[in-house]
Amino acid sequence: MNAIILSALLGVVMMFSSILTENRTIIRNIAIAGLLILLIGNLLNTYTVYSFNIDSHNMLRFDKFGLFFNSIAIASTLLYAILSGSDVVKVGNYPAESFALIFFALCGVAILSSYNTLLMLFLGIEIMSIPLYILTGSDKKNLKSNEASLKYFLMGCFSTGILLMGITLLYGASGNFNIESVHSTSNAVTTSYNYGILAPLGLILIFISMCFKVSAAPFHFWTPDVYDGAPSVFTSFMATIVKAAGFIAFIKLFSIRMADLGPSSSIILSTIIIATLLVGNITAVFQQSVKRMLAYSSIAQAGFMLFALYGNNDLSSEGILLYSAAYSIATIGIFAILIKMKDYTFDGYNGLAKKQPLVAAANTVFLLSLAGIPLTAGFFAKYYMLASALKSNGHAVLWLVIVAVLFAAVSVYYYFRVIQAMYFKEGEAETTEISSKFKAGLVVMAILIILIGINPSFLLNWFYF
Amino acid sequence: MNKIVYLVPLFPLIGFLINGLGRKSLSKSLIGIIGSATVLASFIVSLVLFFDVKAHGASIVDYFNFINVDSLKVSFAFQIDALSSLFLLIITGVGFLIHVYSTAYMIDEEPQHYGRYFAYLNLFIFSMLLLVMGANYVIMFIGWEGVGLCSYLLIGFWFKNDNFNYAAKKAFVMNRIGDLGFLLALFWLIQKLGTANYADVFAHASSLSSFDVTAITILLFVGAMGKSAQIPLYTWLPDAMAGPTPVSALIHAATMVTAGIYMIARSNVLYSMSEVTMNLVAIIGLATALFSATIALKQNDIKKVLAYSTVSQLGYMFLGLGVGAYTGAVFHVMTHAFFKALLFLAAGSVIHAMHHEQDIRKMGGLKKHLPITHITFLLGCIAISGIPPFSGFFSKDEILAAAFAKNPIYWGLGVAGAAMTAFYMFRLYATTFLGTFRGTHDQEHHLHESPAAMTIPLIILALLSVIGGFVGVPEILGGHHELRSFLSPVITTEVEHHIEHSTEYLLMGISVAVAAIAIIFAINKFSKKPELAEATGFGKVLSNKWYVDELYDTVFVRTTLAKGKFLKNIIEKNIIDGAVNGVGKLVNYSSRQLRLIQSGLVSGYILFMVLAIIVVVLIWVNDGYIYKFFSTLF
Amino acid sequence: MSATQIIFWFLSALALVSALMVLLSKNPVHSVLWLISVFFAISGHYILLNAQFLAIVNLIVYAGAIMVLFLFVIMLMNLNKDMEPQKNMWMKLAGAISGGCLLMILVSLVRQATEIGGKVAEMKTGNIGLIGNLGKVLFNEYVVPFEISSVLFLSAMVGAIVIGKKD
Amino acid sequence: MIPVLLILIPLLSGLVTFFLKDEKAAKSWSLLSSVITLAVVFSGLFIYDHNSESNFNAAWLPALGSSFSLSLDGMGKMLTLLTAISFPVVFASTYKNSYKESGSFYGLMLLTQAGLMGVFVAADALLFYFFWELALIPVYFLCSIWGGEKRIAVTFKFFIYTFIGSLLMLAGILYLYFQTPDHSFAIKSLYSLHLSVKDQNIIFWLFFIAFAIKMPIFPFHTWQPDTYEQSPTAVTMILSGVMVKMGIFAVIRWLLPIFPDAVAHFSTIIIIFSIIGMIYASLIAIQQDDIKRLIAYSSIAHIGLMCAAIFAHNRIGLEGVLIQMFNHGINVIGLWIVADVIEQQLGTRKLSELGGLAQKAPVLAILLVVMALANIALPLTNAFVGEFLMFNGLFQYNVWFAAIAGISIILAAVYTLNMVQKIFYGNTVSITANAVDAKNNVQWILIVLVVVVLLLGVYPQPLINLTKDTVNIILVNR
Amino acid sequence: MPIQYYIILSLALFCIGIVGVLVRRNVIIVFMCVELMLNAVNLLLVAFSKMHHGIAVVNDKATTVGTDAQLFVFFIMVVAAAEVSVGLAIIVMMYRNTHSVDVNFLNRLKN
Repeated sequence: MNAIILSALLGVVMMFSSILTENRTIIRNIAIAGLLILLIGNLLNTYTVYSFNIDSHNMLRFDKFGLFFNSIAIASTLLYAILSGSDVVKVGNYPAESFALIFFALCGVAILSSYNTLLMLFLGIEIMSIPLYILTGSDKKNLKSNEASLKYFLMGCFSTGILLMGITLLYGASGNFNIESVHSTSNAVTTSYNYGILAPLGLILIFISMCFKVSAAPFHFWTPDVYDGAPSVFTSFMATIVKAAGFIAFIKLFSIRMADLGPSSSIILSTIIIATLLVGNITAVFQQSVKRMLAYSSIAQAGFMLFALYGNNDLSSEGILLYSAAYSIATIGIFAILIKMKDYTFDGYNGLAKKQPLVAAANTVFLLSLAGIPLTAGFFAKYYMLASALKSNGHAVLWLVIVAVLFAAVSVYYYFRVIQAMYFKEGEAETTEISSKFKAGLVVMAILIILIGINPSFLLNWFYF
Repeated sequence: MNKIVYLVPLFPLIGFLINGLGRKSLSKSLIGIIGSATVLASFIVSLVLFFDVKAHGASIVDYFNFINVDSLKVSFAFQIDALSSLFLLIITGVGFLIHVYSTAYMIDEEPQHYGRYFAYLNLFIFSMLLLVMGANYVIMFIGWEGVGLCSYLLIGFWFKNDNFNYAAKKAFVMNRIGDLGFLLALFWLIQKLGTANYADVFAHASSLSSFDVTAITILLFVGAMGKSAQIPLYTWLPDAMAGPTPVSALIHAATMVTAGIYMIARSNVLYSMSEVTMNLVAIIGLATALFSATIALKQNDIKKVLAYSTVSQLGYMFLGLGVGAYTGAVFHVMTHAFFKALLFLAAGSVIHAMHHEQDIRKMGGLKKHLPITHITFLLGCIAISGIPPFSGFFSKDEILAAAFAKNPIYWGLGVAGAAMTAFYMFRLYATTFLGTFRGTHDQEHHLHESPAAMTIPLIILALLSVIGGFVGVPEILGGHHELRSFLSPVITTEVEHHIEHSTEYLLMGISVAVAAIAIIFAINKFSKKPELAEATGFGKVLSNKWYVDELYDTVFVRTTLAKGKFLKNIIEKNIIDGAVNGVGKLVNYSSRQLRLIQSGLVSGYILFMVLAIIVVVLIWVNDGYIYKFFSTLF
Repeated sequence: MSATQIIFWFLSALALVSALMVLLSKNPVHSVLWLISVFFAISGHYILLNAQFLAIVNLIVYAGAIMVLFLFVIMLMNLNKDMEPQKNMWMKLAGAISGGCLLMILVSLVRQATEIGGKVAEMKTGNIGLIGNLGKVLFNEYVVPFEISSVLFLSAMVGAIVIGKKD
Repeated sequence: MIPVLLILIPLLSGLVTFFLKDEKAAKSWSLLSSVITLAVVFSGLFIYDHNSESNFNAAWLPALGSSFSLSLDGMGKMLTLLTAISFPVVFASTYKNSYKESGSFYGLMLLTQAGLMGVFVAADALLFYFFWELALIPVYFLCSIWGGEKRIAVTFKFFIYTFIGSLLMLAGILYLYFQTPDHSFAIKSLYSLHLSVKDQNIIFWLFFIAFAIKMPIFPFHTWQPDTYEQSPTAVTMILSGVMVKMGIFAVIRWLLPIFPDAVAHFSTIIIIFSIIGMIYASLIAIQQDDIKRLIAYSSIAHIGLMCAAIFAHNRIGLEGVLIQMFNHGINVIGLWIVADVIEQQLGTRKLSELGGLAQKAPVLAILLVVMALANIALPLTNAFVGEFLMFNGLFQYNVWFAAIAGISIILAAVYTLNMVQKIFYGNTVSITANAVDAKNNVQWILIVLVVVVLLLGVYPQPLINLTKDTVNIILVNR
Repeated sequence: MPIQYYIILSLALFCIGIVGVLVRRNVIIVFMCVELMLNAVNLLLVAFSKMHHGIAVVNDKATTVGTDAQLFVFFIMVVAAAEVSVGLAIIVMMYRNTHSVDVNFLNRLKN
């Protein structure tokens, strides 16, 4: 509860701070301080200190998993604010409002990590999404930003409609909005129709809408355009924290309800996983802009994260946390560097290693992590995903794992194009000014990634603490 | 006596190391002395061993485990018995003479190349000694490849000349083809008997099936074909004449090329068990003898004639082996070593005198300029022609008699070959030494007899060529054939042929008479009017060696190269690498196509979503049949 | 056929026809008006189902506020003409067909759904739709989502300002 | 403790090297470090040759069932010895070469060494996978930064190719992990697995493709010639001398004992492919004009034989493979050193542009000839024993396979002698007219290698004894 | 009325909304069609609410079953209102920049 209330309050504080000051640095610092408070509040909540004791009538349930994810999301946002905060306040004329919207979105994230009824799921998604529509369009003079915002908004509303229809059908079948399945103790599943028709149909629609939110193919179409069109700082936020929150919501619901779909659930899921991996990885190969490549790569990463649904065991819940952390840190880092680049194409990175060796090295670590190379956090993230799938399904899922690793190899292709540009090609990579604080931040993040990569329990021990 | 066995190969090895490492610092004379002395030392030790064997019989000296894996134990061991001690004497004895000869022959070389030459020569002696001393097939194989290497190095000694290099490479590669056969035979033995030691192999040979024996012996024979230049692997030997002449004498006449005979004689136990192989060996040997003799008829290079003669004589030896006359073959190895080394060295003396001119059409009348060379060469020619009582007569006769006993046709063809041998040898002799000098004035002016270092070995070898045959005088001529009794512990499966004495006399008479007629004919024909024009008609086919080289070039060399080119340019580049790159291109292509779906139109996106919803619902409606289908796939 | 049924069928037909007309009208203003007609039909259904609170809210919020906002924007943009550029025929066809297919599949599935076979919706009775009952529940059990939706409004407000304000 | 040192010394000194700006310092430091590693290996072989010293176990990821456990058996000792020898040899023989940003170059080299050592000592599948990748990534950077003209594309192909393989292996490792009763990656648990035949037949390929790409065997080899050609020679030496052994090592350590049925089931097909590769690579080698490519194809042919002999799956063949791994490493490094000397001095690697070098560089000529002879497995060079045993093993498996594979020893003679002839024999040409003999450091290194070649050729038994225990484990586990 | 009728009615409205989103190019009308979809959902929710209430009320006169669905409808309306305010702001912004309300007019982001 701390996180939800604090983030809403801090959003209001940010709104007011715009009245009090026009100085963007101060606004940024207020935001960072706010995030710090938020993080502390959430950590306190994790270790049973409730600042706000409100009976939500079982609409929200705060478990360790959700709270821990919250911490990851808030900490990631904190890192994001530290690294890219100065860029956030440069976008548009409303620096404080941008941060306010980020706080509101975080409120949605917190709801999504703790919802216990479909109503809260719906509200959480909306609270998270609406600020994003706005942030996407916040570069008002930029037609790309306009376009992205419009597309995001229209498709987002459409998927909300699908979600609501799903919820309604589910309600029609069960008479309540609880996420727990009333059938969860029933006998062995033999046909898909065991649970009637309305409930599975509703679940399918919810499933599709969630797929849309986490940009799983073929519901991913908004992702490249929106990520590309949105101001880069906000793409960074959307592609990491928001996306991870979408996954948490997805998993929270479907780790319980997936079985209600009957035996076809795994074929539906694997179809979607393969489609996502295919679209994400293959399309990323031909991109010329690093930003757009990252958009497609985020689709590809979503394909891996979907494995958590397949596994649905302790490994998958640990894994999705690890994945969120690894993916968020790496992507925030890459975007932070991207924002500093004058030219977003691959060629724009040519020769960066000569001009900014430290930045290039950190960027390499982030890219290696995204590619899932051992000794980086990304490796264990992918490892957990595949392991969780293998653990519960064994033999039948092996082919899916093989397909996944082959696509992981494809992903190396486009991630390493950036490395090649930085290290092996001659060129004058132009950047805006890079402060030493920024570099220090990058180094810290790179070290974090390597630490998790050497020993993931570094992160996961917190989970069990 | 066992304690000194290791000295035999050790001396040449030391010589190799000293000459090899010190070739830049040592003086030429020192190099020559070291090179020759080490071989002489080996010879002396060999003599001691020889008499020891004669007195006390064979012995095996085991030094260390060379390879010891599981049940396979190959030890580095030497076996000194009658056969090997005889070969030791031939190798070190003839080898020593040739070393001495070389000190003079190669004197014009730069010091470091001079040193290199002697190092190679010593290394060769070392390898050859390993070959014959080894107590198992593996050690024999080590020597076997070692002599091949030295042959390669020495043929290509003058490495500035690319033709010589090609000849060297050809020799090595052809030998390797044979070596593969040897190796396979070796594996076969090891698989069946679990050992490669002669003693064990022969002791357990009877446990081998007849198929195994045939396979093993044929494969071994393939090895012998390569090393001893038998059809079809003979073409390297004439080309090997690119090396310095003493090398031709030592390696390509007296010692290395007889390794095949040594091997088969050594394995006589196995060979005698397979009639098929014996016949094959005889037929190949005979064919080689005749075939190369025909080629020798029309060659104009003094060394080429001798080379083909060597091939032909080796064919005789295999004929002898094939008909079971192992002793005869070994006997012929010995006598051949004497007279062929002599002939080569004498030829070398001629070439030396002629300033490296080798074409006999530009010689003639050398009799008066090179008296010692002339006499010794003549003696060699008589010996090879098989005129009694020269050494060649006894050895060749023994083979022919055995061939007759086996099959009179073998004998008939053998005699025809002998006639050709006599003919081309005396064609060579007459063209070179008789008549008038046909070279340039400059050459004539410089004609001179070779120095003593060259003539003394000639004389010694001539002596041996003359008397060498008396160790194997057959009983019908009143001898005891001491060689046979000496070798009998090793060659246990000698075929005893029983021919009427009268028949045998008749056979001898015929072969001698045929040879004599050929000699007289040749001298008459060529001493006055040597054949100077290019051959025409069938003669051209012969002088072009039946076009075998061309045939091989087309059939094997070019196709191999073409295959390589094909594989490199077509298969590798387009198919295999093409497939690998094709996957990359496919990904790239599908990337370009797939991104077109991302049309930028919201309604298009939503249409895809709606279709996907329909598909997902349909999959669900399908009640998991698709799932079941996939799960049965694995 | 009882009066309830007659009203039901009438309202349903009205809703469907009006919805179709939303699509088919070329003039955006007409579309808005047809949509308002749909909302009225739906509100009628609510009344039929005795959900009076929702019926009123629907009229006030949707027909009253939201649609007026729409109308306002259309007028602002001066779009009350047939000015929509012609869309690709194929796209229209594909859209109609796929929408139809989806409807067909969903309806056929629903018709097979045995778990709701024979169940009926209570008409005209039941008091849960009354404002008093709803209010009690809303401010007791549903106070958390209620408060949380204020965050939604806040952010929508901020958004409308950030986006809509002319710089 | 020995295996830990073997990884730590190069790892830490490699990290230090990154910060050495001075070229001389970087060189000397890395040479020193590699010599120390060599000394540690020797001490492990001769002084601290106890079980307790060659095994190490520490907790790493207990939750995942993986531990940081290392162990040195005979094969591991031999290959760590090879690795430890290779690096000082490479550093010393290329001491005179200069690299831009040499600190990074040597740092990455040492990291590679750490990775290689790790691969050879890892006794835990996940750890093995880690080191497997750790060895790959520095090489990727080494080749891409310091390589030839087409380095980026070529190295990238190499990287992706091997990476696909290792990812498949990862999937296989994971699958095996869930099959173990105690959910563990430890090699012991994997060895005691009794997989169903169906499982084996699938997972076998996941592992084998990874190893086949690494070795590489036909038809997975096309990355290799390009990569060898484009990499800086120092890296090529490591790649072909040590890195390809990773593949063979892994087949022996991780494939044979775990999938006995699949090995029996697929051995024929794999041997056939290996043999096709041998002949194929040999024929192509004959046609090569570039020294590096020639050696690369020659290496493919040799590796093909090793692979075939492994799958012949008998003691003699396996023993042959084990000692040949070492011998091939030594020999091929020797060949590369000569190739590097020629390229550094004359600026070309084209055989058609060379000739007559023996007159100018007699010492180099002799040393190369010895190396070349070892390459064609002449008796009394080290390679003979290995090839003899391998062909023997193959022969025991199938006569015809051995006979056909044997053709490659003829072809090997053709291309190797061709190379020797075209470089050294004949008359000098304009490029070689002013050539001089190899520098002292190269000469001495080569002499050392030649001595090793001959010593092991005459007395190979120490290597055989060293690896005997491994063969026992591999064959008994069946 | 049988619940099936309501389901089919609202599914029909829902799908008409979807078709509208697909076939219209005027972004305002597209948006209106989305609203139509939401209303279809609302109708169905209310119908289900009454269905469940009707079932429960047989046993317990004072049951509040079904209230939650009606409140859900309320929240949907709340959210829809918020969405409309943001959505129309975005549309107005786009119109200001491009003077077009064609949903496909802005098409720079693709491929």
